[in-house]
Amino acid sequence: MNRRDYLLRKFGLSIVTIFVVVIINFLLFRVLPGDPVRAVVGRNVRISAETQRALREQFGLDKPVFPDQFFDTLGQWAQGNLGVSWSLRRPVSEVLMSKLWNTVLLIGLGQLLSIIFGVILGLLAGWKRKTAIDVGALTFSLIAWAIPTFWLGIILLAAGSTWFGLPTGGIVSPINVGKPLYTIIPDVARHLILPTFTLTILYLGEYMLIMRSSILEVLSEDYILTAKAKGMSHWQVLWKHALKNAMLPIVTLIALNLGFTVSGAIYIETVFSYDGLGKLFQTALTKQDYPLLQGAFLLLAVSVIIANMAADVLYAVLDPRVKES
Amino acid sequence: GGGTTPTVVSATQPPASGGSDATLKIGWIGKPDTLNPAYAFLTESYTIFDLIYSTLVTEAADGTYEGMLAKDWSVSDDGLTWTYHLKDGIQWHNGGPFTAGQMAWAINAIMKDPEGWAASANYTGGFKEVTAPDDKTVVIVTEYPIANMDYRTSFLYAVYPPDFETFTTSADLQNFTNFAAIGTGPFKVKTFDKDTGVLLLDSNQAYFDGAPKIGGVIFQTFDNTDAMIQALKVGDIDLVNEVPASAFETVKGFENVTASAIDGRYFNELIINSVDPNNDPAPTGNPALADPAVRLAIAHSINKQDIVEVVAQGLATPGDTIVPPTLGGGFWHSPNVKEIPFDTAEASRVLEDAGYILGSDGVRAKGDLRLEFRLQFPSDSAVYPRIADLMAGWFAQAGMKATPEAVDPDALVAATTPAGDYDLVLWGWGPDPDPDFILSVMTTDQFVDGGWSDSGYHNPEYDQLYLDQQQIVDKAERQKVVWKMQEMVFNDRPYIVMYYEKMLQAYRSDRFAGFIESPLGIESAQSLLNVTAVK
Amino acid sequence: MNENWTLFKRNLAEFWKTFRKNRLGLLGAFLVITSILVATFAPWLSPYSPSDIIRDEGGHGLTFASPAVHAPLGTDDAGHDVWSQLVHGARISLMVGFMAGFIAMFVGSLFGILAGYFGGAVDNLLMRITDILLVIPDLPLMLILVATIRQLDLKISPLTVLIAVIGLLYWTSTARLIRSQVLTIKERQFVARARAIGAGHGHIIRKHILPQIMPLIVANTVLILSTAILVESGLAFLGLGDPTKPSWGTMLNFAFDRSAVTNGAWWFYLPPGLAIVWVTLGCVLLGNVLEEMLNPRLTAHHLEGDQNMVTVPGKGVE
Amino acid sequence: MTAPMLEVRNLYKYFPIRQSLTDLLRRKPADYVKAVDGVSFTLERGEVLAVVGESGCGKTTIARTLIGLEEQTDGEILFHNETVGAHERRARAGLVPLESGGVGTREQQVLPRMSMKRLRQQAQMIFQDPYESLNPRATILEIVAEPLVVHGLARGREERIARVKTALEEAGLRPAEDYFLRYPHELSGGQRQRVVIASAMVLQPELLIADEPVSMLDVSIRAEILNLLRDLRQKRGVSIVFITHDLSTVAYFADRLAVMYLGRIVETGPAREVLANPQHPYTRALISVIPVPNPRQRRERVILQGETPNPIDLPTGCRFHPRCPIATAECGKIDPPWHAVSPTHQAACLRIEQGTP
Amino acid sequence: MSEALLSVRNLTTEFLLPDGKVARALEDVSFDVLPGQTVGLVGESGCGKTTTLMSVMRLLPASGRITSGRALFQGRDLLQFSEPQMRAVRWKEMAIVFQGAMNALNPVMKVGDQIREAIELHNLMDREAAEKRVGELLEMVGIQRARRDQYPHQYSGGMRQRAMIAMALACSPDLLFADEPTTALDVMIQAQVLQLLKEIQKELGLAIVMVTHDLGVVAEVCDSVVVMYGGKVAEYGTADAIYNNPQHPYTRRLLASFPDLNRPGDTLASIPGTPPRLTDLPTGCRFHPRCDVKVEACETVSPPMLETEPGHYAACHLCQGREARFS
Ligand SMILES: Nc1ncnc2c1ncn2[C@@H]1O[C@H](COP(=O)(O)OP(=O)(O)OP(=O)(O)O)[C@@H](O)[C@H]1O
Ligand SMILES: Nc1ncnc2c1ncn2[C@@H]1O[C@H](COP(=O)(O)OP(=O)(O)OP(=O)(O)O)[C@@H](O)[C@H]1O
Ligand SMILES: [Mg+2]
Ligand SMILES: [Mg+2]
Repeated sequence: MNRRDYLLRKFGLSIVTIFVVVIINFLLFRVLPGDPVRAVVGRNVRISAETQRALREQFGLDKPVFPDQFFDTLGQWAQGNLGVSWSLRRPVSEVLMSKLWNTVLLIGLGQLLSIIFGVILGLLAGWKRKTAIDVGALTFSLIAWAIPTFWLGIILLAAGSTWFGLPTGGIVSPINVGKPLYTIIPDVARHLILPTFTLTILYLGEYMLIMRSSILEVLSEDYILTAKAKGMSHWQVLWKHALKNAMLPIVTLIALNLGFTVSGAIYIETVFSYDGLGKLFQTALTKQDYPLLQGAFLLLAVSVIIANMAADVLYAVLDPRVKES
Repeated sequence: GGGTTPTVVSATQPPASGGSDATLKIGWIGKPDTLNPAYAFLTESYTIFDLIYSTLVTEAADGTYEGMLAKDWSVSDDGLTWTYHLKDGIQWHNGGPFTAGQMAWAINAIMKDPEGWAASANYTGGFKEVTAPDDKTVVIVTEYPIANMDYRTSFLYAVYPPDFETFTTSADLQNFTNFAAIGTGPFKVKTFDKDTGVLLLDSNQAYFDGAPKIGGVIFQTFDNTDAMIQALKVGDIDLVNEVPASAFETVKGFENVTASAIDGRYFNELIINSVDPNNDPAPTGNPALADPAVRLAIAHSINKQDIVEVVAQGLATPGDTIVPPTLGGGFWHSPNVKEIPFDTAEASRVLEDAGYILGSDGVRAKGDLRLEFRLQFPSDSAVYPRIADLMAGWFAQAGMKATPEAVDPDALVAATTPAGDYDLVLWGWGPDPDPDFILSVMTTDQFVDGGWSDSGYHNPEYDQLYLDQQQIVDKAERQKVVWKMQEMVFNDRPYIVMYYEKMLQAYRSDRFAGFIESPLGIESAQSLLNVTAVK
Repeated sequence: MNENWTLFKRNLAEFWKTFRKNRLGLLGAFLVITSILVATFAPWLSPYSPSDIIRDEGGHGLTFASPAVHAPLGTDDAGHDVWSQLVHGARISLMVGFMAGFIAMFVGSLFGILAGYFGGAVDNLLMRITDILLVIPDLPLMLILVATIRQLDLKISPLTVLIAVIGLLYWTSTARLIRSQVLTIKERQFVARARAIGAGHGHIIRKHILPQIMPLIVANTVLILSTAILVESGLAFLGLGDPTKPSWGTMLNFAFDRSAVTNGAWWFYLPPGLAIVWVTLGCVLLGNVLEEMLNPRLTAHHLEGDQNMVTVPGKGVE
Repeated sequence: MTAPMLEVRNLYKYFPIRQSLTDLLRRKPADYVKAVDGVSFTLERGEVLAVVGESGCGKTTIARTLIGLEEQTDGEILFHNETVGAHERRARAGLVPLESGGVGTREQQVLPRMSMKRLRQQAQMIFQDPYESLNPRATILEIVAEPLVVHGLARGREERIARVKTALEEAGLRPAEDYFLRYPHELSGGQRQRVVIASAMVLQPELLIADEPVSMLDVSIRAEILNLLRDLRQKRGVSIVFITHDLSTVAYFADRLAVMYLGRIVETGPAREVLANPQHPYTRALISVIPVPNPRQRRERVILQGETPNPIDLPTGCRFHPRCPIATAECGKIDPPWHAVSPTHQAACLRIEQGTP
Repeated sequence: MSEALLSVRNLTTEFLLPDGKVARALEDVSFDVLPGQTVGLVGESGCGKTTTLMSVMRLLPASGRITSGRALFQGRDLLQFSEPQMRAVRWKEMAIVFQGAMNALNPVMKVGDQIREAIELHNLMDREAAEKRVGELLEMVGIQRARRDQYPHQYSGGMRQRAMIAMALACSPDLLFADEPTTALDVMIQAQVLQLLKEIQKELGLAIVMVTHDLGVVAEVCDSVVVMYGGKVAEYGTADAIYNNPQHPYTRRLLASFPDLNRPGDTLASIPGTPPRLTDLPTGCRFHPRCDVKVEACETVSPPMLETEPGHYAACHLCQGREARFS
């Protein structure tokens, strides 16, 4: 198996996975016996039985699930048409796009910070094993692991808003909506502090832990001893020989984490009312807005799959040994 | 039929002009999905319509109806012809003159395309013809006497015809979001941001009843009540139109904030399976529930006061009939029902008398009929599980066993109508200002797929009364029927109304004053027209 | 058999001897055991039933009463005793967590062993399934699954749905771990030896594979348990718990929904979270220690100990 | 003449190489690692046959095939004149093209067959690494008793323990009871290898296949184990296939010697004779590089350069010719036939026939 | 022995075990390495061969402590060096080929780069010259220049071992430690590597300390031999003296247990028993529990190192000679 084969296989698997996601996505929402229209309508006095029927027709729910609805939906998805959100009455893709960047901003920032600090801390902790740094970092990451995301969010929210006067939610103060950029940016930054901090704390521990064990493993390898025997100083050894080898597992983890981060984003965005995909997903779920839910799930899953694919490619590029056994 | 011809003269005096630039910032959860009255279903949309559109007649703070576009109106003796005379000097937001012909066009548009105007079509049911004999007069001719004409016309918005003339299909009309709506109301739309939900309204300086005294209104959408309340506390916003009950006490304690709790229209009820055993599909509720004695015992086993105090934190009033006292300023609520006191001993006695013997497991039974019920509630609420808990405790004291169970709302709809697959359900309603709708919920006709009846209550006499009250134009006459119907429901107990919720609102009293507290809400047009900035 | 008992005692004693030295492990065990005890003896530890409403003298419900007003942890938005809820919540949280964890462990081990031991097509199939599950974002999938199953109205209790969904989604990492372990064990000579003797698959799996991976399974189960408890609390927080049987996550859901933060009712939202941390941290510590005992990294790495290496008298200070 | 105890005829073992996707799509024929490529030998009762050769020449594969851990691609293994092997799955092998021209199919056997299970009672294997061939979580008692359990041989616990005890003591672990409840990690390397031998001997097999049984052990312990095996052979008359890459031990131990190169036997004969008078240039090189533990006896060595070609693309002709110091052009073309040096000593080299080895 | 390149004197190294015990892995180890000479370190597994090398290079694992002794390299005591001083010595003056050198190459770095790194680290030459030297070194060990850009996994085991040797020679050290350079290799490859080492030594004149437990290998390449047992030197002398006139019973038995193609047929002598556990060392002579000629003193008195003939030392009560005094 050469590198090309390895990538081909990963690519094939990604395609299959996307297909599975599409099927799950489609089926899950059709096995329901209930009436989604009724769910959207709720106890709304303004919608008569007449109107409900019209809605049902509009959503295509009067047709048989298979093959009509299946192929209709598939065809539409293939064209990038994810349908119209029931609750927001806007095209799903438009809604998703409007929230996507918010989430990318939050997750991107959180991941970036946690990766940087996690890797550095992990490196130090592993290198200075059993010292105060190590024990501290280890304790911290274990606790971070054990804390439920949303609870940490609630606590930071409570603390941050009472003691530091930080905003309790949203992405920008409503007053500043539509204001020029120079007012918005500091405001957005203020809103980002708490959620980003939460996200960073949560993932920092994990990256640190992985980096630590990865660096410990690498530092126990014979080639490190070789490097040391060559007369290299610790920093030289760490920088030239240990870091790259130790980073390899992190690359995969980052990609895998994207999936989990998206999950974490659901909690964090819910707690901080952050207007991103996670929050959107949660609202769509409570409102039973299936087209939106389907679209959001598809987007989340596909982006994670693509991120994974990217990690595989990166891994194959970074590690000359990639050769499946 | 027949009787006096009510004529209401607009009581509002043109106010003195001279407002300020201050903008009132309102925070709310949710946002309008459309500003097109043809196809709007969310209450948020209607809150905005109230501010930007005008109707011929409108509901006043006291629950009566007063003229808005109409200076006065009258109905013919046969109750079939309604004539409205319009006020002077009415202008569209874009400066154009408003004519009776445009109003007639708007109503006709609904009648011609009820599917496209799905949200308004109900209000024109039974209309035969709408005309404008001159620029100042609108005449509506109906097929039969319509009892709640005032209520109906208060939802027929004067939309700007050029915006609505172009649609060829119903779907096109439905998809029109009209976010740059033009109306004749006291406020006009400046901008609406679809993503953030921020809606900016400017005062309409040319408003025919006198311009608002404030510069404009901003609606800001919050996703979370904590953030919203925090924003009120620090003064980022000036008004919250829905304060969660759990935070009301805290809000009340805020400096410079006035919190108001007004009786509202929303009520919560216990639904008792009353589905006809011959229904198709056959209901699967516990048959013991059909026994009036059991229902009485259940009624005795509900401590409404306690629920109000504990679950609703005192921000509600114990309820009795399905027509809340706020409808029509109390006009429609029957004073004749006699509250069943909370008394589990009495409940036990009632059951004992009816032959339900206490078993060793604490559950009463009569033959095969065991008093053991599912007590279901929609899972998306934090209130019902607590009520269910309380209730199960009281029931147990009377020898009845209720098992609380959270059910997805969607599944609950499916389980109730028309399957009848439930025993007891906790749920709530937010009725319209007119009693017609909430009375319709109890009719046999509505127990069909997509209908509103969930109790399965079926009473031919009630059904007939319902049809009758629809056509009694005389309010006093109609009141009698409406009272009678409430009493029937109260006594037959398909629903046991637990409490009427209060509307909880709050505003910064250091910034604005003059809000009118009424069931319409302090953010209603009437209220905002009265608001002034505090210097 | 007598020998087996002796052996068991000896192994246990040996295990205890190593375990005892590990303070973090002891702490973990303490945290886990106390929470299990609390859950077991919940009715005896709580002065009220979780649905009892605490009232003042006038019979009015005490809502959001601080611990100063109502000991020991105050009341929630409906006047329930928070402490009693917490103690009873332990039962639900631990039950869901443990059951889901065990399901995950069972499925994961089964998949791992089958895939690793038989290899080939079996391996391929099982691992592709695992790979696919691994990349589908878990929380959204779970939310959708739970919500959908609930709506199916299959008359299964919400907690069962939760258990099943968590258990059936969180086995992937276990499966991979076990599989890779089985793969190496399978290649070890004592397995080849057993085959050469003529032992069948069943015998080999039972006698040679399982005893090797059992400690790993145990360590992994403990870790999975903590994940399951965390996931349960998360789902419950998002409103997918059973409000009639509140777990810690459900309590937090109520707290958040009913403005505990705005009301400053820290006694309502802090304790359930701390309880979750208590258990999960216990599991993590325990799991980590077990894992460490499995493959001890006794040897320090190559960059350690330079300063202390030479202690020859007369050596100058650097 | 009675049949030899073990006879191997034309044994082939090819391992298919996992093809890459692209190759698969291009329908490129599958490649094989030709680990054993036409090996034949016999073993008499009580005889020790040493198989030597460099790493990767296929020694272990032969052992594994003999004991049924691998299924041969072609060829026959006869044990007391009965064929053994996993006949049931033989059909699958029919597609493998053999280096020798044919395809790996087997005609219907006329000889009686022996079940794998029976074979495994009579033939036992000793593995190279005593640290690895004992289950670290089983006690010595369990380990040694395992063959009895698997074959359901010992009736009752008493008998089982008795047989384990005998086997352990025979392997030099006395008193056996001391070892019953110990775990492998509580034993030294030499003791472990003794346990391995005991568990192999507990069924009292006729054939032992020992794959480098001492190469992992320290020199000082090596001798103990070799001596133990020698004793067993003398006392019990077991036959041994002794696989090693260390020619120096062969001289002590083996009756006959087979030298392997790249999946083939290139020279075979009585051990002493072959060591004293090696014919094949590979055997010579191999013997010459054996270090002699005496600085006074440093000798001329024939050090073959390069490494063994990979067994996927075998060289044409004599497979040793690319590294052979005396190869001629012909060697690259003709696959050398056997040349009898003496009635019992054969070598496969063209140059011997030409008389100038 | 002032002309010695490396003089190890009374080297004692201990390991702190996780359970708090101390394992004395080396005790009083002394020997000399003369320039251009090959010294063999032999002994059973665990007798301290690797530890000796690592102690001299000061590359012990964290639990290791050098508690006494000297390691005079060109007259300077390495054990008194500071870590930066030590770094300057490593590889430039003494290089090492590790036991199991297969894994001693960084898997994600090209082989050529790893060799060049050593040269550049010690600022020996500019990049271009270093690059040229890498090519030369590879060729010297029989690897084509072109393969400098390959990664270790693309090399075979023997090639990796040779690449390690090339790397060790990169800075032209005076002393090369080779820790079992051939153990993991096939007989033929082993012969190739040994031949290579011999050639290189001839060419470059460096001294080699070769660790192995294969007596044959030692006899093949070494000038003098140190036989170690349980962390102590049992016998030390020229190769010829050790093989043909062994003094210590352990050496004798070791030699007897080694199969010799030239003496087939004898039963192999084995050394019963096991090497001592470092945490639980026997009193007296460490070999006495396994010794078949022991006398009473062996059990109580640790035998001193005796010089039985000039340059031949043995630590045994049964030997004759004057007590050795290393300068
Ligand atoms: N299961 C397998 N799949 C593929 N190739 C194999 C397999 N087993 C062995 N081989 C290959 O077959 C050849 C012969 O291997 P074998 O283990 O029999 O050699 P050996 O002579 O025992 O070597 P060593 O002395 O190193 O033990 C080698 O090239 C090896 O890589
Ligand atoms: N890091 C360590 N911690 C504790 N003990 C150690 C450590 N490294 C080595 N030892 C012990 O020190 C002794 C000497 O080990 P060393 O590695 O020097 O032996 P060796 O002669 O090189 O053996 P081999 O031939 O197996 O390589 C051994 O008993 C070993 O168990
Ligand atoms: Mg082998
Ligand atoms: Mg060593």
